[in-house]
Amino acid sequence: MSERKYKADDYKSNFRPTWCPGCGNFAQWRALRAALAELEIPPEEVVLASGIGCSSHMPNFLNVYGIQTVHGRGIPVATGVRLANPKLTVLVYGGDGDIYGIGGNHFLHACRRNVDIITIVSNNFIYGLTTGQASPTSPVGTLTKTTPRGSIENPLNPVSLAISAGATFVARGFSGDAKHLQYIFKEAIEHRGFAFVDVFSPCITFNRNQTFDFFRARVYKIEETDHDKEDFHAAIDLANQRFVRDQLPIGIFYQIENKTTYEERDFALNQGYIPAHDKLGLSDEQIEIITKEFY
Amino acid sequence: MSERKYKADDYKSNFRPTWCPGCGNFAQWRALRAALAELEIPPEEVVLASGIGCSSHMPNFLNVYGIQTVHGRGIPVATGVRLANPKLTVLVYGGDGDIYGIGGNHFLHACRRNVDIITIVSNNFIYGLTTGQASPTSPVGTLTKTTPRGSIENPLNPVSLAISAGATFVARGFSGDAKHLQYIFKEAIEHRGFAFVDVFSPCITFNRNQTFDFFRARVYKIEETDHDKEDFHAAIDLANQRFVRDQLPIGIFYQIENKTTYEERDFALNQGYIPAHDKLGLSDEQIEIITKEFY
Amino acid sequence: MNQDITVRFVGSAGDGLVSLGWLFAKIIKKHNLNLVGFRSYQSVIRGGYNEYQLRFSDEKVYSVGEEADIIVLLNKHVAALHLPRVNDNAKIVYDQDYVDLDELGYTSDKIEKLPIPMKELAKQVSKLSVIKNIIVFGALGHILGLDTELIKEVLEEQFGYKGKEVVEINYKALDLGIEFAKSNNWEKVSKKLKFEKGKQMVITGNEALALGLLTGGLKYYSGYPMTPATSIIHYLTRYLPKLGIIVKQTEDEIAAVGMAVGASYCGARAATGTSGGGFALMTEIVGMAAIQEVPLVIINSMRAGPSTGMATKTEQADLFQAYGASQGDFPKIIIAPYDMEDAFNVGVESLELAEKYQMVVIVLMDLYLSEGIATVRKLNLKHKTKRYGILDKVDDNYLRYKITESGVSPRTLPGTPKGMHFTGSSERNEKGFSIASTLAGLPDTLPIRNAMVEKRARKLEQVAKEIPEPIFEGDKDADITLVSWGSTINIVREARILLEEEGIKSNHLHIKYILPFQKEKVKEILENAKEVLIIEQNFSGQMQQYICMQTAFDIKHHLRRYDGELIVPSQIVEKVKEIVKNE
Amino acid sequence: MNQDITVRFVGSAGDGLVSLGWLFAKIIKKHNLNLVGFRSYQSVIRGGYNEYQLRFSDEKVYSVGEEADIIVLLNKHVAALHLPRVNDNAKIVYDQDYVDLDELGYTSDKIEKLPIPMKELAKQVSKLSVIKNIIVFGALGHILGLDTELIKEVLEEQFGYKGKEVVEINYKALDLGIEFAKSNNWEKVSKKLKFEKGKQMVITGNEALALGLLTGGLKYYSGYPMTPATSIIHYLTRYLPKLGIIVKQTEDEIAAVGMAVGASYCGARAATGTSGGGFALMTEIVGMAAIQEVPLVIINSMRAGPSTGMATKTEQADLFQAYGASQGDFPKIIIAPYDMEDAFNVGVESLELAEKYQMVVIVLMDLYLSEGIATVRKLNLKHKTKRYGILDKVDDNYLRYKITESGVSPRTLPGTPKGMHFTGSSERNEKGFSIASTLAGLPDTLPIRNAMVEKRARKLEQVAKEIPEPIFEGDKDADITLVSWGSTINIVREARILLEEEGIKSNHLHIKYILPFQKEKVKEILENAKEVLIIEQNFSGQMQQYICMQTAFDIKHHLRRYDGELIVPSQIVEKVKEIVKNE
Ligand SMILES: Cc1ncc(C[n+]2csc(CCOP(=O)(O)OP(=O)(O)O)c2C)c(N)n1
Ligand SMILES: Cc1ncc(C[n+]2csc(CCOP(=O)(O)OP(=O)(O)O)c2C)c(N)n1
Ligand code: SF4
Ligand code: SF4
Ligand SMILES: [Mg+2]
Ligand SMILES: [Mg+2]
Repeated sequence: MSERKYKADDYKSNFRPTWCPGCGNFAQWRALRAALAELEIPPEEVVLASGIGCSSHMPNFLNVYGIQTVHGRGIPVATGVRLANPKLTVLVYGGDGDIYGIGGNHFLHACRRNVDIITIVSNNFIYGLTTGQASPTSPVGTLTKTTPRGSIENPLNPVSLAISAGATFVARGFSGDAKHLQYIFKEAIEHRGFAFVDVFSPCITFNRNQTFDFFRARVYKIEETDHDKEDFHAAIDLANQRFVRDQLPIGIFYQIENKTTYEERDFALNQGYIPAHDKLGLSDEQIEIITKEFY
Repeated sequence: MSERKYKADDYKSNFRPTWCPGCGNFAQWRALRAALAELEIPPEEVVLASGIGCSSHMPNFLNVYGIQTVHGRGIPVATGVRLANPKLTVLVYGGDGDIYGIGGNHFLHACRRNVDIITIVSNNFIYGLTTGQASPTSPVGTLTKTTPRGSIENPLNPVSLAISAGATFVARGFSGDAKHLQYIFKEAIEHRGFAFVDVFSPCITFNRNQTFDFFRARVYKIEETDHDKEDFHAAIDLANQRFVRDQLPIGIFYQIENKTTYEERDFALNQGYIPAHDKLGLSDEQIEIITKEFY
Repeated sequence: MNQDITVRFVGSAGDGLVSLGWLFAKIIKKHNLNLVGFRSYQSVIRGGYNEYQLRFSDEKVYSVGEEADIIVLLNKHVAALHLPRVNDNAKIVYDQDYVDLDELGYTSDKIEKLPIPMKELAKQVSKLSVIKNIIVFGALGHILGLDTELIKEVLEEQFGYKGKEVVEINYKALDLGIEFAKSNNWEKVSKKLKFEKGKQMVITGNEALALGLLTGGLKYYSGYPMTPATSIIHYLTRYLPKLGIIVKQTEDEIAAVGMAVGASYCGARAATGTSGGGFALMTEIVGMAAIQEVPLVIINSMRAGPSTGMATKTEQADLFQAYGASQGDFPKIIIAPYDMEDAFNVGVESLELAEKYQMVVIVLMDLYLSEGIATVRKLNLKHKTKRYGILDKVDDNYLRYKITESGVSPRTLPGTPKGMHFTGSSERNEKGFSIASTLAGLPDTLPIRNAMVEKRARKLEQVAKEIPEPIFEGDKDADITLVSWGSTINIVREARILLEEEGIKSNHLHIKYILPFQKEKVKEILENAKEVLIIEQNFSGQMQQYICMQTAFDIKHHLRRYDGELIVPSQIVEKVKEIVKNE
Repeated sequence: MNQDITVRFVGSAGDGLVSLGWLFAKIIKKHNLNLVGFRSYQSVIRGGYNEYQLRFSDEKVYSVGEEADIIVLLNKHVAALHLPRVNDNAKIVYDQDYVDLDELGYTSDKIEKLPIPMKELAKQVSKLSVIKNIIVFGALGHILGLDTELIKEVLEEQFGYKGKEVVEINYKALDLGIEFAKSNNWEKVSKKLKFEKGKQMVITGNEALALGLLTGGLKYYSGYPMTPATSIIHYLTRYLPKLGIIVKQTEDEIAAVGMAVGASYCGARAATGTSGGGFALMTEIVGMAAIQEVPLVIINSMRAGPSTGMATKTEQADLFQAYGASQGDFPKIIIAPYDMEDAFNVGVESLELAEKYQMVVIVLMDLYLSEGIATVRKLNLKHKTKRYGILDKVDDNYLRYKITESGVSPRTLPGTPKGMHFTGSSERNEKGFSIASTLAGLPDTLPIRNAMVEKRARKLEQVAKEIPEPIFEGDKDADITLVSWGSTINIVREARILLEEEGIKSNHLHIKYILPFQKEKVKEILENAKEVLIIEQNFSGQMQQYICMQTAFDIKHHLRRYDGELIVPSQIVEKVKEIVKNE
């Protein structure tokens, strides 16, 4: 193999991760950098937007253009970035509270909108940064600080939801398998259109249930089955299997390439405009066209 | 048949509907009143919460406890009403912009929460009250004031979404068939748990595509097929058929009765407390229990 | 104004009042007259009661006027409701086949009834009932002494794209109207306006603002529909492919402002627009953009509140919502444009200030300004804007959040090699790294925090140096100083002319820049005033409170209107007379 | 205060500082001493640098103190960082097996080093390393002269539920600590406190507020976690089944406030709580509840901004966010509690005022008050609240939004026969029907709109009559008037004692009710003052601006701190001396 242009460490910032030692986020941090290096994407062409949460600290620790927004708003900000400059690789990183809780509406609409961004959710089934409350993925009965007698809400199934909402790439990873995670991230980045990856990412401080051991005992790889990832109905079925038997598929549930992206449909972007850098102001011709109705 | 306790007109307020003559909302107005009368629910025990939009004007025209909130927030307000007094019949009424657009997050979480409220969406595939912009259900290519060259976003499929998100009753009606609508509303109200009804409801002023004629040519009734509404996968498949062939099922897509409701799980409500009316303040015993940790 | 004419069309939603008013405005402007117009409508899609009032003159026109010279009643329902609004000397144009004025109580002998069977006449030329409006234009043209050829030119311009036949039908309708008025000896209005063929624009405040934004380099606009801001996105979308910019309707206002921040961070000049309810939802991100130091323009067009309030009515009651938008202490810019030309200028300026100072600019429009129409003669659409503070190349010492004297730090856009940095919503050091986690509260960190707060605050001081002094018109030693903000400027100006006629000398302080605020200058003006009257479209006197906060000057007199309708010059005159008399 | 002792524990997240501080506080309070404590921490889950400082006395304690009598260093990392904070005369307790103080630069001979092998000793009794904290308590107990039996009583109360064995281990650890201190001749602290067995509470501000809400009839609380408001929902949830109320964690803050409105509309006294970012999202619904006239209590506990800012640090910079919350003009109540007892009282009062006046009440807490701990002796938990303004029966003339003199209208709850009505977010008539659609702008409608605006505003005037005068302490003719709001009250009180000692006479105006505001009284106090100094935890002087707005009194001097740390009494003393000297 020829020498790579970038090493994983080229994407690492000088700020040391502040996560608890052993936190699942570390594996994602490594896998993401490795995937970027593998794809040879220059660090300056990567934008990573996050929300608020332990997981959302991610861009602090990366040597890319990192933007941390407010809780739940990584997706809209990333969408704006990408539409302003579709030459960039634009990622969103957030937590299960961040993206499925307060950010749920943006998630839903991003799935149908099909802007070419990659959304990665560090799903630890808990609110980490606020020291342990129930999250939208916490199973019924989970003991947390806001559910000391067990959560009484049915959890969301983000994978099933994303497929239903129209996402064109839907996958799941596990922080206990960084190599596999790297493969998924790479596929997600290469995908044309909105890509979504839910990552089982244990919070070793506040979650005693969804631990590394818990997942290790249950995950299996979709690639090793005969699942057809282009089959919508099969994907939905697979996503909902975890209600049926106690096994958790990881890998790519669904991916279709035949849907045009938002960028391909947009009237400016598909003409090659780049809003971030185009000339400012109006040309004489434009002035004439847009003021005609006032005369 | 014995005399009914209430007539449909008992649920009608003195404020005449301000909708455009011919608007699809009229049929829902009638069907809802008829369903309430049929179920003999006293008007004072009905609360209807809405958002903002043409459709959301509904509670103005009903002689029940009506509360119009702000755009997209009917569901949380209704949830609060119901949890404060589970003896009431609590409905949410809104538009496709209201509940799938700005209110999407509440819709998502209401589906999984399974509080026993009924959410009816007057889906006219357009923003009516703001005089005709694209809505989350507008098909690609729709010409509106914000998409004068055709909408470029893939529409949401609310039925598929609701099933994926965990709703226990998911149905669709059509304003061109008020009798059928009445049947669905009745079933929805009688359902134990969160019930959701999407209603094809033509906007005769701003929507030239999803007209009464358009739907009349396409709808067929699920009850007249061999669809098993308790089968999750069959329901999802049926919900997604409209992408396959140009036919639109109306009726009940999905209904399960074996899921406990939020109220049944809540630690106060399942003991019979009624927050709206219980005695105020703390008993001596309560004081002792809750202050112990401070001594 | 020596001579001006006010025409009021009264109809229902569905009577085509918007296009009727617009077309009439175009006819007037074609005669090189000046015009102001406003449609007063309701939050219903069909039916209801609406007015479109237009006032025009060969001199400057200030308000839409109070008394109408001509009132056109478009249906029976509104005719009945309109009676209390009818003034003496009005000519009432109506369709006698459908409206019986006597029965409705229009019995005053101070009014002149001008029946015209508009529908019947319309049928003679077309099956389309809207053609009756052109019949009316013909009749009005006759009594106003307008030039038939100029009217026809307008009709040609408007309907030409529909084909020659349609234009001909319109011509015929026009002629029928003129003929009818002539043959029924309709008397001409007594006021005489000088006119000639003219070429100025007629435009709404929102459109002028949008044109300003485009001229100021707008590349990204996101919004969620909300009256009275919606027409901005409608206008921008109309010309999308030719503009090469992104205009995005989003799932909600939070996404709208979030996307604008993303686009702006990336280098695209970006704005979003809404009204108070949507603005409330945006406020969290106002503070975010501010601490991130990402340029951002937010338009809040105020309407009558609170909450959904009266969505189609005007008010100026979101001042403190804008001032207090988002938690914590940080600088923002707040500008309230006052007329079409100014809205255009603010459109340009807001984007430039936002980029130059990496700040949030809130543009406070109000419904009257957003939706009102007026003729304008000079919008500098060829203004050449330039980029501010963006580095193409950086060295290893690059600090995105460098503490500088001006408070503005160097900035790189994504894509720039070596320019990578972290932009967060937490407090930071000069590199951008968060000081809210492992560095928080450490003795070394406290000065960094202070320096960042102060650096951001310094930017506002810089802006203060750059903005012009408050608008102050009239003699220093007037009997009274009138204070206003936003769209009421011209209503106050008209009142001053009327006061002058009554021998009362007034001057006029108008606040356009709310933040930064020209404290000293305003204080000086107020302290030198004999009496001060502040005029606002709200209940609690928000600008009055705000001025007191900024200057410790407690304005004594106020005129406030909060029923959703426009303040009229005569209200001001009356109030001033009361004050001056009581002295 | 004659005698008081300050102990500071310094450790990392993960050192169990919260429970350590809490337990130590319980030991102190068991001796019937008064105590104030505050944990200064960072937004990280493990590691980092945190302090827990506690100050106690047999008299009233005001601030958490500046200089520590005893500093306990819990690990090497924090020991290194703590050095600049070490004061003369401090006793430094540390584990010599892990921390080498000399190497870290603790070389001053004005400090006393008290090495204790806490980990080693802990191993003698348990495998759990946290037991080292009890060892430390033993040693501290010895030098503080505490009563071993009382300490053991506390340990029994705390660990009893874990079984006798655990309690015994703790006893042993305690004895080991005492023994070690004794046998190493640790000198007792020179200050002597009188103590006896006592029974008061030690509580955080949030818990006191929550207790107040429950006492005030809280039946529904919804929230989305956000520091520093989260502990309210944690506390309430803990006792759910016994309380018979609903506590709901929602998908976001919009849902939280929306559900609270729904529950309250239905009759359940309801509240929600958050911090600035979440409050921003709630603001749209603030205006909604206000026009609907649904009672609503919103707690905003302020932290250092802007935006995510420094989430674990204190600030008082959301005043205008609260004042300007939501578009349009409408009345709201804003109250800023100042200590634990007051937080309790405000908890009761806010729910009562909300229901009585059908208004929105915003409770402005701040992080120091929310998370600080203190001993309290009298919370009136037996207060009997009653229902206000709810009709069980109505006749056919019932008008939900009747125009009344007080502004408060009769109200029925869902379920009440004949009480059906429409509650909207648009402007309305007395029946509740919207006047924003077919009635908008009609001549008959304008007075209804005005009447509704005025009716709502009158409610605030009623509230103004009911609230007490501002807190004013000290002699009228003092050399200087100190002004404060929120949690700084006791810091200012302590400063006044220190000033008194230096011969400077001061008095103290404290603002608790922000809206309605006691204009006249505040103005009078300020105008009578020789000098005025306002003390705030923010950059721009929000209360100073606000007071100027309300009274046109421009306060001359200010002391502002905005690095996220607490203002300390000595800062105030210094500032006052500067002012008084310069006179
Ligand atoms: C508007 C708003 N609400 C609440 C918060 C407080 N908050 C910070 S992080 C967080 C949740 C964290 O959970 P998650 O998103 O799952 O991330 P994790 O820490 O588990 O990685 C919350 C509620 C906030 N910062 N902003
Ligand atoms: C926060 C907020 N944003 C925007 C609006 C403006 N608005 C009113 S109704 C509406 C959409 C109406 O569409 P839909 O919900 O589909 O209802 P319809 O009128 O079609 O029945 C919008 C955007 C608002 N009232 N509040
Ligand atoms: S609290 Fe949990 S999610 Fe947060 S850093 Fe620690 S282990 Fe990771
Ligand atoms: S605009 Fe459309 S949705 Fe609204 S009332 Fe008219 S027909 Fe109905
Ligand atoms: Mg999480
Ligand atoms: Mg709609």
